[in-house]
Amino acid sequence: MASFDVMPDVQLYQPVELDDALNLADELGDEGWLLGGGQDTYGWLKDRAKQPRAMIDLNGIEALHGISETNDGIEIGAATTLREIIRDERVNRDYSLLVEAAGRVASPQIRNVGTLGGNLSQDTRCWYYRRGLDCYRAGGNICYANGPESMNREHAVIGASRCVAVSPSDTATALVALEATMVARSVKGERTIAAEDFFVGPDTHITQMTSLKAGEILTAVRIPAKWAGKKFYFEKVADRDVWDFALVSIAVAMSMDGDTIGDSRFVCGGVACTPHRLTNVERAVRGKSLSEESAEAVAPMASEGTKPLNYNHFKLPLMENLVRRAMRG
Amino acid sequence: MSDYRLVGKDFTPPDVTGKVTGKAKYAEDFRVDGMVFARMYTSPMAHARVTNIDTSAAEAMDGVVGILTADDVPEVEAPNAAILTNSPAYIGDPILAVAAETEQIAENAMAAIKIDMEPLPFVTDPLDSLIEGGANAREEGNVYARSQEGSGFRTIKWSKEQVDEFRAGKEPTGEFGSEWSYGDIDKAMADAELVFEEPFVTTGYAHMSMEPRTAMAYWENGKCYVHGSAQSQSFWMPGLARLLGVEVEEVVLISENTGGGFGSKIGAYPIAALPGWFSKKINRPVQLRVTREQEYYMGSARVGFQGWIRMGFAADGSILGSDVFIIEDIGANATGGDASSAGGAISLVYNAGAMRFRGLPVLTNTTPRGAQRGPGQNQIAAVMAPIMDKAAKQLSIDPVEIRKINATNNDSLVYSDRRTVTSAYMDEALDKGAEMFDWERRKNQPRKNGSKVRGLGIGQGYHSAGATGFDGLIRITPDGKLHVHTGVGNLGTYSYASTSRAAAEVLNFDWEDCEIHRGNSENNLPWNSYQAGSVSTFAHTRTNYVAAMDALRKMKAIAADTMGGEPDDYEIDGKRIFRSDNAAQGMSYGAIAARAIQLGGEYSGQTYPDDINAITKRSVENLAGTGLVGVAKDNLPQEGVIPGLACAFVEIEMDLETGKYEILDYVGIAECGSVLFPAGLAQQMKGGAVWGMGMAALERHVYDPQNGLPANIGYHQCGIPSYLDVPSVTRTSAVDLPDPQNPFGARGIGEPAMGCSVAALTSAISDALDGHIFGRTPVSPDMVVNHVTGRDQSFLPLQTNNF
Amino acid sequence: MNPQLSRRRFIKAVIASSVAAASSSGIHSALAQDRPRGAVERLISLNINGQTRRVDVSPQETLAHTLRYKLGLTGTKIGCNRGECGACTVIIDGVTNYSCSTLTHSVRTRAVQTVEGVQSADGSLHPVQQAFIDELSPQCGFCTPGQVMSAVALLQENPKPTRDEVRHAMAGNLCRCGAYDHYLNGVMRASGQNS
Amino acid sequence: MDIATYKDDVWGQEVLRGVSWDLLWLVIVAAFVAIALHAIYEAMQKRGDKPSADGERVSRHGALNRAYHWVMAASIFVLLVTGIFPIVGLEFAWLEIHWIAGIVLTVIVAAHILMSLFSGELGSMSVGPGDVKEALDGNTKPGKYSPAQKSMHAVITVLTFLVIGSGILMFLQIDTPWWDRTNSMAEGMLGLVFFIHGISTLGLVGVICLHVYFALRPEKLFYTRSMIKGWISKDELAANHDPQRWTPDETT
Repeated sequence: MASFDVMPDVQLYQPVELDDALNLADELGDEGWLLGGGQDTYGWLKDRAKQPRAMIDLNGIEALHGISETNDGIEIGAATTLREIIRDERVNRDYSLLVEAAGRVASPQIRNVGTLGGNLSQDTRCWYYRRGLDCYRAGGNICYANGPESMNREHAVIGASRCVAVSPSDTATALVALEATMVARSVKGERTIAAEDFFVGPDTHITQMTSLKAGEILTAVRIPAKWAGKKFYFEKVADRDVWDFALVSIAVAMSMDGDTIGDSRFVCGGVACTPHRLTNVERAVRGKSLSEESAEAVAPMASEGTKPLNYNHFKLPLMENLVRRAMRG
Repeated sequence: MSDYRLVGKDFTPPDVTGKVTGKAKYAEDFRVDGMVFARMYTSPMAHARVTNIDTSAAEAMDGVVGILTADDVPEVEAPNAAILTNSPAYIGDPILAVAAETEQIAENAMAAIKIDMEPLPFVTDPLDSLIEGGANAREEGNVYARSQEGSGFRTIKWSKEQVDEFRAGKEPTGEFGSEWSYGDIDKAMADAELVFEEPFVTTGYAHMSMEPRTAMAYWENGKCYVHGSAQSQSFWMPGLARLLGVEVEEVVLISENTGGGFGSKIGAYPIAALPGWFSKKINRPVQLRVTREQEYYMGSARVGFQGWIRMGFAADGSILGSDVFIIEDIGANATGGDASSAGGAISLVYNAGAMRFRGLPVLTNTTPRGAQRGPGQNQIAAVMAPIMDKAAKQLSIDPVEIRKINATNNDSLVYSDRRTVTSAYMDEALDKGAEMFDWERRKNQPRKNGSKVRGLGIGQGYHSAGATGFDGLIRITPDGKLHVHTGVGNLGTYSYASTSRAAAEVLNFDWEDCEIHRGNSENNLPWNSYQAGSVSTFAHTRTNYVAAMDALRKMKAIAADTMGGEPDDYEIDGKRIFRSDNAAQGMSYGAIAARAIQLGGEYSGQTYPDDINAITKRSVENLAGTGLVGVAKDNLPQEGVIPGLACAFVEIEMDLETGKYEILDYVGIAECGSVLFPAGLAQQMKGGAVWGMGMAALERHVYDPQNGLPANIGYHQCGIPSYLDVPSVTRTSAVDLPDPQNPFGARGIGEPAMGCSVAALTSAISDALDGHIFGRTPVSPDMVVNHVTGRDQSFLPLQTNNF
Repeated sequence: MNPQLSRRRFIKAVIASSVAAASSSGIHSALAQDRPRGAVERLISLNINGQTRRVDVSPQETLAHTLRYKLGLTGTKIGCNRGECGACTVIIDGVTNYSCSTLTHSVRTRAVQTVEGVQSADGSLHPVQQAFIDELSPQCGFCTPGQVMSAVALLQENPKPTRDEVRHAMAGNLCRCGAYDHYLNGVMRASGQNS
Repeated sequence: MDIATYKDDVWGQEVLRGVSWDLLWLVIVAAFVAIALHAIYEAMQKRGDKPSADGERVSRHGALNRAYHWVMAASIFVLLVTGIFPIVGLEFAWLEIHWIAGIVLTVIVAAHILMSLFSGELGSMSVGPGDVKEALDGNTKPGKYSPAQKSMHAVITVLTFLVIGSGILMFLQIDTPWWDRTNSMAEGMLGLVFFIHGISTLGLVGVICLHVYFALRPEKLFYTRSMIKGWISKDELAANHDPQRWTPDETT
């Protein structure tokens, strides 16, 4: 096997207007590669595991940058870096959940250039897939990670369908918890997608992580005022505290009425191909207070419906424990 | 404490400035005219035979300069690693290389090469090979045993029942490869108050030095110039010459800086010779930049253990007997010896009364293994620490105390041949550590806080730490400078510099007047030891001492010859040699050097001792007539084992809900004789601590047994500890008692610095979990969570190379 | 790709394209034929360590490659070429980046600082460099240039960081020798504080 | 246009992956071209009056056989939709529906075969050398099934066997409520199975296009009615069949 390490020939476009980027994306279709911070790009290209014809660098497009207020919350441009988000005063004040999640992404240098859009759209880290194997996700007819001897410690415990890869994004869990809306543009116009529907599983989209179609560009993320300043909890358990992706993570947003919980969103990362909402927990915590007692009562629900693989049943108690910790307040 | 002027004092090694400015050159930083770039095609199969190679499309590409295959390089007898092979035995085994005008073209060419291969049976876990019907990693057999009687392949199989029993933690009854013992092990166990058995696994993992083993080579005037990433300088020469098929004097090795080695670059490795062969074939300089993934494949890895141990303790805590059985996962190539070293470490560190060691090195189709920082000693250190804690608990003895009871001291006899030690002060090290760590207070403090629980751990590390018989070579020039020629190599321990100061110390030179010659075999370097095995401190304070003493003898002889009297009438100070009874009558160092040149003969290197190595001889010949030459082989007396020892105390806070732990405090104590270079010692102790933390928690080989694929091929997957995975401050100190067999009292420390760390952590993990012994490294968060929640672990008992 | 369209629409955009080619030998790659006829700019100006450098850069080229292979700035090391080690860290407009994972074309208008540009004009060492020497921070030294860059960028932004802030700011730089403690000591010393 | 696609196996060796789905468009276009040609040809033929559907009726398809047909048709329809739509870009969670429909098809086909073995229907549907002669001779009227109908049935039978056989092998390779996947089949073999499944699916797409077309042709519509209601009129019988060769039951 050839072991590749340098960038192969790829064209590069650096548009400064969104329309130009959209036209390019439309024309290039599947052969185009949208470039944000590039931290989930160059590895694929250097390995020659993905071979797009051209990269469309979105960083020069002013319209994709920045954090602005809207009538209902805030809008973050897709090319805004995680560094900018982490340092933004308003996001810190109202949506610290996102700041915490973004702060646990990879390493400082990666957060310095990594964009929100890129972090949300990044591909799964399944090591078989990353090796460039022709698995289901790569358009093949087999999943190497789901065999009787497969090394699948980091893989899915719920929502798998042939492919057992998991969503690696830390900001995705936070944004699903915050009921964000994704804004996608193409030459045909704009469409908005609820964060929950933005991330797609292998049962419907085995070769994709998001519902973006070829030619579409994620331009912005809108976070509703509904969750501004609410009670949040974020935790990510990974082997190393730098670089590593979540074994299991949790992002929680809770609307408190005095001591009792009203609406809430509990979202686990690292357990399914999409951020995984614990709707049963959300129902169960309504009307409860944050306490050891309610933590014990709802924690076991976290792992309901899971089906672990050979090496990842530890994720079940870990999911339960993270819910337990969120509920202690 | 010494009252030396230089030895034992801090200084700035001359190469540090280049490192912080970026001027320090590593192998890949060199460019020469006409140089082309090579890339390797490595085996996609775990075990296979190459049946056809079609490079026609690649060769037709513009910019492709040549192809090198196994047919172009010397054949190597299995299971030794070859430069290139047609019988790959692991995924990543190099099959061919392409050279092109740019790296990108080389890779384009690589993509156009078609290699047909016939897959062969493969295996990734020694027990899967050992079980009847299991695959053999090599067609020749599944065991490669090295012994004094001879080394060779064997095929050893155990019945399913034997494997199952072993997995169940029972004493293995299957055939083994080698054995040694001392004392009466059966009697020891019968006499013991407390006897228990523990199974254990230590998974192997990659060295992953920061600098991949890049090499560049070209031929000029019949010599092959190799820019390599070498852990040793002179020690590389014979092996490199052999790999290139030339005489030692026909090779020039340039290795000024090496981006880490940790045992993986001790001697010349096959791939370092690839550019030389390639350059010869295409008549262009060739640089082979090894990629990170390839560095994983061929950059060596720690030997894995699957073992069983039975320990017998007397009521007072002393170890009466230790019976250990270790299966070594030696990967696809011949290596090993870790297991026997581990047995030796049990004998030495714990002073076991009687011992039996049985070992079985099993080949697997995983990356080649080699020495890695404390090979064997550090695996067993991790295994032993919780066992000592268990015994302490059952015998109601303080964990520090039970270690002191068994601590090696100056009277200990070690190993199967019951050898003496040069000196050993583990007792003192434990006392010092306990005091610095405040053990007495901490052991009584509350442990549990919510989901978090604290654990205390103590670890002990050991590696033999010295070698003898190498050469020293120094020179005083008429400008009054001292030139120390060192072939030690430079991988960042600074021992090349700190040992060079021994010569300056003997000759009363100011450090500013000293120049070190190194990093290029054309710099007239002596035959020096490998910079590994914690040996260079001991070995090269001695070589520089004997060379300096030789120079001093010559200076006195020249002084007597020039100014009258007997040599013994003279002494040195203030860069002068003068009569003891009349300081005014003397000569400057510069003058004496000039006089040495005039006199010639042995004084300026025209003649030299017979017993020095041919490499040293050539260097002396080149230097002859340039100054006063001090050259000698280290024939100083040496007897017994030279132990490098260390202990560590650690406190962790483990979160039982996430399985993660934070290291709250770490204290490492070196017992390496007198301290030669305090800052360098702290570096080794702290760096070793980080290595131990990685081994304890993060690093391991993972292979998919169904298809032989490695999971952890990159830096990210290998789990090298980052800033945030280790404590912000690690505290270290040293016992600092001189070893009588070194002129400056110093012994080495690099490897025990790590062993004590991994051991302290396995001990602390066990302590946090009420004495539970995982018997496994690394302990990852999933294992802790599974244990705490009463779930089975995902892997089979004694399974290895798994998540 | 319609070349007419791209030329018309990209007046404001700079298109770098695969003309291909290996700088040293003038070899043209397969993609050369089908590149768009839009503005092709391979010869670009870079602001490296305060100097303008003209250099021929292919569109897909990484900054680490340009620095090391084209500009001879070999202080920037390639440890993994994957953004997983930090040995290639450089400062771009005051912010640390992995140069192995940065396209050279994306820094055309920006100020790039490498380890070679850290010393002051008179050649004296940067306080971080001096402190790393004083604390004997480097071991093998291969990660050191990256460590220097992360520390320099941190102190530019936060001249008096706490040790924990330093630890987090440096977290994207791996050191296989495990010299973290000594690097932290160095940064604290460089900031004029006790470690 | 490729017939098959290839991929690298886990060790980078090229193996068959499956059918090239570009063929789908070829098959559909070919089927419609055939249909159009046939329709034009038929339009140019002078035909007598259509036999009347009124009057006495005879039984053509028993209730059980009609049920078999429509359950098969429904399951094949579901299988084609769930199998093909995601490939052409209409994505939905198809896998479970697909294998459940596959089980239904397999069971019903098995039952149909068993049933046919005992009912004697096998004989009336089997294609033999006589059918060729019959097809070439414009004057002979068929028994219960015309050579065209028999051929259509035979082709669908073969394709269905292939698609079911390969489908079962594929089913064994995925996680189901009854077993976990094993990845035990060699990848080259797996590719062959996928290829057979795909190519037989493509065949079915083409044949079913023709089948539906013929079922909807005006002069054949009475057959379709018979597959729904069970009967044809005596008039239709007389016009299309040789009563010597097929004597259906009278119905009321």
